[in-house]
Amino acid sequence: MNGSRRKVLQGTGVLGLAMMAGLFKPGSAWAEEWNKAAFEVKNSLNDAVKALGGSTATESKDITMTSPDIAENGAVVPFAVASKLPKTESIAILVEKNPNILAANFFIPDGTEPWVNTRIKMGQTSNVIALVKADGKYYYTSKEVKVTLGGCGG
Amino acid sequence: MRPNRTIAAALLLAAGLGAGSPGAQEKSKAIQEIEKYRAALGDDNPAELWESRGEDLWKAKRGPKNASLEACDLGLGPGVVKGAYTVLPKYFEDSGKVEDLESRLVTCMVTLQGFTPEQAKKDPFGGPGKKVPMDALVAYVAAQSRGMKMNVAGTHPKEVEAYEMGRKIFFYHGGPHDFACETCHGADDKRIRLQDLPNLTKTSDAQRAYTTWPAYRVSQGEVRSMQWRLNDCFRQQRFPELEFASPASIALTMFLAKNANGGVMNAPAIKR
Amino acid sequence: MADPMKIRAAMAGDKVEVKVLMAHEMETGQRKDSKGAVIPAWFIQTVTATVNGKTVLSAEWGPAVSKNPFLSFRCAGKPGDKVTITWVDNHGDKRTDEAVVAG
Amino acid sequence: MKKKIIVASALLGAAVGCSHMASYAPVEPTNDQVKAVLKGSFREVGQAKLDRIDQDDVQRICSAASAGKALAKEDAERIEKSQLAGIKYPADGYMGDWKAGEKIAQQGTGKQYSDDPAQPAGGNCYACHELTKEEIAFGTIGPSLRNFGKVRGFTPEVQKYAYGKIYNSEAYSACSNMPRFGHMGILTEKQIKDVVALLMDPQSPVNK
Repeated sequence: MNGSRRKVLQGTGVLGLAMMAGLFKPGSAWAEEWNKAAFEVKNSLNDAVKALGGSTATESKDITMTSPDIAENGAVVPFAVASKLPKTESIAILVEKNPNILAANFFIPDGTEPWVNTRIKMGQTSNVIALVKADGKYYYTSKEVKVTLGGCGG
Repeated sequence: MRPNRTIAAALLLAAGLGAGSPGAQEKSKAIQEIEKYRAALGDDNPAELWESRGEDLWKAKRGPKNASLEACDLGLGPGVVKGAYTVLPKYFEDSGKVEDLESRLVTCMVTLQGFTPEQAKKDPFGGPGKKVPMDALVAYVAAQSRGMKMNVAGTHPKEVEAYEMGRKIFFYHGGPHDFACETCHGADDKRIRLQDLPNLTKTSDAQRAYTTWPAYRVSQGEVRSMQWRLNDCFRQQRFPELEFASPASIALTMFLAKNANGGVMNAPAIKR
Repeated sequence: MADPMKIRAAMAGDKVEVKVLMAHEMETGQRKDSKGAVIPAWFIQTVTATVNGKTVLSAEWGPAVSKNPFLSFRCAGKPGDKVTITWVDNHGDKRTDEAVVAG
Repeated sequence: MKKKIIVASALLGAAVGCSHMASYAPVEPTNDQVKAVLKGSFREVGQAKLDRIDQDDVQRICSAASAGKALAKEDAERIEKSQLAGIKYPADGYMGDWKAGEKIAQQGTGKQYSDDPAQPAGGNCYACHELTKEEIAFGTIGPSLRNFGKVRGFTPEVQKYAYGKIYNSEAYSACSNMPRFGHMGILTEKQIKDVVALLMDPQSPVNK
């Protein structure tokens, strides 16, 4: 663990070097454009799919979303999503009752496993959707995650 | 580590040995899911970000004397960080006081780096958009005791005095709610909402609790020290504000730390 | 300036498993301060991961990703390869860090 | 329990005749000494003034009891009698609105220095008690109150008991962990009636 942990370099230095080496061209190849419209969708899965460039999404058993059914705190809810759909291109996580439904969207190039593990905020108990784009079409699975209250003063 | 008791309870229920109450099955399910939640957070602990910032701060030349903290004696001799958290709080000849890690860091910031005590104690806890040195230093120092056993001496007369004072504070009821530390932490197998409450008068629970602080609190997105833990317990006890590095805070820490002797440090942990 | 990321990269079977912890507030823009004023949104918007210069993952995030984000994924690679992670937030701040795939 | 350990180590010191150990023998600080250290270690913030460290008889006796001195029977009786005598019952019945009571039972804020004193305090019942089937995030410091009225009967006597217990738990069980919600002015008369209704209304989810 320590081996790789300690090999962290100062950010600007690396970025500067990388830029000089022509590895990164800001705003183009190295960073995706941020899809503002998709992140502004309120709470409709369909609207989110449209904002991402699709038409509709079909429920699929080839997507698995791993998370606890009950979160001890909504500020950090762990999710792992895996897709068995051929030609998986992207994996998104959506929380229906958050102010904006889309939480995160991951783009999976060839050679990378169609699996991501991350942590999401949930304002309250909600349906959570894993949305996968595979071979140009959208598929999803969903589950309810309960968010509980805690503590003695809150 | 943490789940043993609840998992055992869940297994009993699963085997049909549990109580017949209709709520029992749901209860165990809720707790099992909370255990899954805790397990999913696992070892990927943002406290590492504090640890590395703390290491940089420990070595950085700061303050009016432009000195680092590397010569600070945390109880095992100047500059010894490894294992230091396991022997604190401790009586220090140079200051003539019993000090926990945080108050000892204040002493070193004053003596080595030339800060005033007020400067060294200012902003002891971070918050949204506010990074403070103390949290990071505490995370770094505590992490260097990971895997080591708590070993607080508590034999010097001042240490004995602090322990006895801490013990009485633990049982001191006051405020509009009549709460003492003991109200929540004096009996076995209790929960507040869904959070397990360690019985801090019992060795195994005291060890389990003490050895997981400091901790990254996911509810706050911050690494919290034992000083913060006590400060916020008293807030919820409806007491006035416990002052950072105050005699009562150090006495109580002495009581809790010594009761945890033999427990294996696993901090900074990650918690709700 | 933003603190460095913590990046761990190690072989998991024939893939490289990458785990990243990033230091960022991920402020939602929904919260109010003690005086009732809205705290402006401040969050990482894009993340890019490369191995030896080739993109292995990219992501777009909203403010619903947790504070001090954690991300894990599995990509092609071998021990000694250089993993580089870059994030850019809505203020235009950037951070890039590297790690070498452990054997 | 701790008390026993301390006594044992003191005895050991004496038996071995180890003089320096005897000189380090722990001396339990007096309540006044503890109070002085606390007063010097806390600062007033918002509504939480330093007088919150001053103890009434109940708090003083119960602190000594929880620290190892067994609660004397006379003390327990004296506490229960004096506290019972101080309960002020409402003139117009014990029952309020269970829906308002449920909100009070859920709310954990109130009386902390971080709370706005202009806002009503909560009862935070769920922190310690199971109440309704729907709320799974309940604590276990106090007993389950599921089906409180159904089990005990929906009678005025039980309503009165519930009101009194919430108003001043010490009147029924000296050194109880439960706050004295009415006596200490945490909840208003109306709020306590709402919580009584949560426990005692046949339509309340507590009794469903």
